[in-house]
Amino acid sequence: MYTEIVMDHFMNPRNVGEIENADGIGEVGNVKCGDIMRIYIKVEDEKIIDIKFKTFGCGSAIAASSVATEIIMGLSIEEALKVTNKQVVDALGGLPPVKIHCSVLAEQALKAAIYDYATKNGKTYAGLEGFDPHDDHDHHDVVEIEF
Amino acid sequence: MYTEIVMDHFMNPRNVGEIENADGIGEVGNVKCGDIMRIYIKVEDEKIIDIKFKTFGCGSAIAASSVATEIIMGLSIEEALKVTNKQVVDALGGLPPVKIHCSVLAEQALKAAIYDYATKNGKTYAGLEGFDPHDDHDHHDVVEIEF
Amino acid sequence: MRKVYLDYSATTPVKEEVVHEMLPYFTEKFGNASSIHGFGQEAKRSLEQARATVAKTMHAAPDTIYFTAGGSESDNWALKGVMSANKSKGNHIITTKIEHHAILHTCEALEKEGAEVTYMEVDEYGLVTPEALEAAMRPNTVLVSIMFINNEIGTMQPIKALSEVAHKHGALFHTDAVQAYGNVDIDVNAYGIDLMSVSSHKIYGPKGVGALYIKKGVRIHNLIEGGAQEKKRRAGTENISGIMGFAKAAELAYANLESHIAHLTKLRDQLLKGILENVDFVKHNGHPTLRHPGNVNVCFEFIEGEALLLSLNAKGIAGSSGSACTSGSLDPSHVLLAIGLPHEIAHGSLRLTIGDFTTEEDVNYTVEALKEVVQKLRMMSPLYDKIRGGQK
Amino acid sequence: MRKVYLDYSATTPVKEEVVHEMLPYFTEKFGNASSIHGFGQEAKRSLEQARATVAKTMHAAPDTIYFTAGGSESDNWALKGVMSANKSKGNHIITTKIEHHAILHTCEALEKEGAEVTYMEVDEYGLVTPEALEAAMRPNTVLVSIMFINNEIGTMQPIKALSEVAHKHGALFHTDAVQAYGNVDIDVNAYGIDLMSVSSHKIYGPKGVGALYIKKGVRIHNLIEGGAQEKKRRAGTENISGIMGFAKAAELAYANLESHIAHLTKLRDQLLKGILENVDFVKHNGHPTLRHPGNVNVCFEFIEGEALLLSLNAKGIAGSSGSACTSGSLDPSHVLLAIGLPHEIAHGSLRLTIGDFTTEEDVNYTVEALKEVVQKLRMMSPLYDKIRGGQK
Ligand SMILES: Cc1ncc(COP(=O)(O)O)c(C=O)c1O
Ligand SMILES: Cc1ncc(COP(=O)(O)O)c(C=O)c1O
Repeated sequence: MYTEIVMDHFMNPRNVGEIENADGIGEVGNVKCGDIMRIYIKVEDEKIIDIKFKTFGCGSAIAASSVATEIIMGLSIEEALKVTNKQVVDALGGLPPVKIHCSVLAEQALKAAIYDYATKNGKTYAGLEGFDPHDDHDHHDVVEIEF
Repeated sequence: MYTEIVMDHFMNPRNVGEIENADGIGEVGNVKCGDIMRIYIKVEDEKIIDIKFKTFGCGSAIAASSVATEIIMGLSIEEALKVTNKQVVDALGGLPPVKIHCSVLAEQALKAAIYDYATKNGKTYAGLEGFDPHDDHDHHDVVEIEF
Repeated sequence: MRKVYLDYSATTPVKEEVVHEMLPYFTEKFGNASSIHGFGQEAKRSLEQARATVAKTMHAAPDTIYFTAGGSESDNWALKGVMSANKSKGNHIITTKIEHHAILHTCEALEKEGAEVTYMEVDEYGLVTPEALEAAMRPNTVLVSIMFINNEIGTMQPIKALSEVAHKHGALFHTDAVQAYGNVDIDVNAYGIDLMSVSSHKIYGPKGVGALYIKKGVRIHNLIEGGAQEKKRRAGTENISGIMGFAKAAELAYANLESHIAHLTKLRDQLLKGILENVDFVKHNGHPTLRHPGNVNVCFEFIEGEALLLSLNAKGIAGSSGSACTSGSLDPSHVLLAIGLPHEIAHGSLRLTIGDFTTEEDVNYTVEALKEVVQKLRMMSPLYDKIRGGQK
Repeated sequence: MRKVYLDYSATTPVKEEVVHEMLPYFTEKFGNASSIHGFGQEAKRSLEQARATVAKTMHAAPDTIYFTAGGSESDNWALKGVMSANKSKGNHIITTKIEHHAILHTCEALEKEGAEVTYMEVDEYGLVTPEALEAAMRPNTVLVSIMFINNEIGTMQPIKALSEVAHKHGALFHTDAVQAYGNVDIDVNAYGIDLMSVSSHKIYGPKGVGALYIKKGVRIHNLIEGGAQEKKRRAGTENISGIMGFAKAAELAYANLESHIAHLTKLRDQLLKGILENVDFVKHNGHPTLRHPGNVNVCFEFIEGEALLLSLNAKGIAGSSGSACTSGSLDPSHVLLAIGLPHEIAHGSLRLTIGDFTTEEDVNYTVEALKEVVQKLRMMSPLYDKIRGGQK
């Protein structure tokens, strides 16, 4: 069902936890759908110098969170905003069709964290255009299509 | 499927063959239905002193013919006319439901032979009342019911 | 690594005696039971013995047992066949919200063809009451289909009382007994059952075989048309090896029913006790006493079931979340929602089902493992820290 | 007594390699392929390998293969499923008078629900011509279902030419290839097949398993609803041991197809020659060359088929008369009537089918036995003495 990479990230998730006094916190998903992802970022000089996550969800949701934090760690905000769910899927060596939404969720959680950071610091990023952190049902369309 | 008695009569049929100058010959059934039974009788003093058969048909048709000749051999005509298909079935230790019509056929073939004898000799028997040797489809109703 | 299989409600291993019974039917006694030669008649005799054996385990007559390819086919046949053959009586079916998908999806297919279906609510334990059924009955109700034991939460229904209500209104009563058969002594007549679905692979028999009990006189159309097998009601060359295995499994189940139930009940209670004593924020699902002897269904708050299963699997423990058939689905179990659990709790469900080969060590090992993995997952959960932090 | 099995078209013994392949799936790798734990995933992997194997033997993609419980289910599903899903296109099916009952009785059931069915005539060899099909096509024809090889007389149809006619008129083409699969190299794309039924127990695999090939894009409804197995198209816990056995049998059949055909053809021709040279008043049925490599179908005049079978059986020889499924019936085979045989001749039919385990000695023994029993039965027959006596 899952690749070895997924299982490795699920069993040994990287960057799990919280960041005290984080610069941005994003939370997406909802309990009804069975997955909630929360991402904390620490930003310095427009660079994400630390990132942590907490996830309620299935194996691939946890693995996607973990691998996403690995990808993002150390990127500039502009670069981070260019990370797509496809990169997350690829980094995991693939996900089953019904689980693609987990990668979308990871992308959204990161954007929500940056959005939080941007809002708190009065910044705007082109990569955030059209992004609404409360629109957390988006990923379900993806699922229905992939089924 | 068949009892041992049926198989014995099928494999070693009694009284198979023809009687030259028979006193009565009866043939019932038709090729369309897949079974034809012909019975020859030799009569002396209103007694069936010899009986032989030829049958085109399935295993139980042959066995029924064989056992019927055994039952009838030596009976008086009046007695022979009282022989029923049930006696044939019982003597065979039973027949599968779809094969009951074979026993009916044996009863009819005997009656047809006696009818032939009666016609040739200007005799009438109470046991032949209502019997029509050409009405050889009778047994099919039985089958349909038994199915 | 230790391997602990606690998913006997999903499927069981085939018992050695059962495999042994099947083997000659592959290579020697392989005849087509419809053939009139020796090979065929030998198969036919075995087939009818198997039918008699299975019938006995239900206190039924042999000619009421029709072999099928499993529980799903039996369920489909019962519902579609009865509704199609009784159109003059009506087009209304009553079932429950907690049926297996083999019933629910069949009902949906029937609805598309014009049938009216009432999906009855259940209480917090998953029980249907005779009173509620009484209220749901209509003059055009043809069939009531209520499962004997629920596959997820293990709740057992008051079948006799329910079938009486159905009969009072002139409707037929079908029960999906796939989970009950082999775990309860079922007397079809005493329970007032008109049709009953069972499956071999839940009772240590091979997969791909099952049966539908059809009481004499029940009007039903065929699902699978063709040759004259099964008294012209279910076509297809008889799966003689499978059927022999099924019959052997049924025979063993029936002969050892008491000790089987005792063994399962003991370990089940031990497992539940172990979980409740060692893990907090746990909810036990299903009826406390009217339940499958081997079923433990619990929800662990703040974590999600699949993650739990994978974590247990990494420790060699096989369990399930929701029913096996719906895994991969994103929705939480329809059964858990029907007993009134909120989505977030329903998502954290775990079904562990005990079987004949389960040991006390398996249970202890599982409790220890659960303690650990639940804690690990909770530490990752954004829901759990809210609770701990007194937030929200 | 010598045992000679010449009924391979009714069913085959399971090959040792196949049983060997199946065994671990009963007791060790017994998981439910829908479970996410190790036991389940192991079964799932095997299942998908089996699917790929079976697909390869039809030159098809794995995701076009749906496992079923056998040929009859596949036939029922193909016809009922396609007709139900394509009502907007029409309600007309075309089939032939010589189909297996799994097709014919399904068509009758569909007729009861309003479908129009054309049962095409065949010629004296059992062939359907593309011209006749062309003439039967209507604008509302949804499906053409024509069997690849007839189970009784062994005639093989010009499938490619027939599917082209169906497609020209926008209809789907289904073939019941239960007798052809494993005896002909079938490339579903080259033959233009949209749906194809196959069965495991005709190719030395276990009974109770089969498959339906469904070309991508074909609209079809489910026959068996329930769990999400087989991409939600065929519910029921996967019969993993059966499927593994089926796949192994398919693999062996495909790998050894040439030598299999050569072996069967040689013995078949020898058997037929022996019969024709040793017995008079015999009619050979089916096409002289376009036929199943192992099928000999002959009618012995003046005697009846069941009596012949029983007599042969007493000598240890297993054959069949008509198809296995209809034995016990009083009517002669619908196939023999369709090729124009009069009833009395059709009643005297015998089908002997050669298989991989048949030997030359079996064939010689059978010819000798036939000589004897045909003569014995003819001596009892009131039809034969009319011929001999020059009467009538
Ligand atoms: C041509 C044909 N179609 C369908 C079937 C039915 O297959 P099964 O017995 O696997 O259901 C058979 C064999 O019985 C057959 O020969
Ligand atoms: C209650 C219930 N009904 C029906 C089924 C379906 O049975 P099968 O897998 O034999 O088709 C199952 C098991 O999967 C079940 O638990």
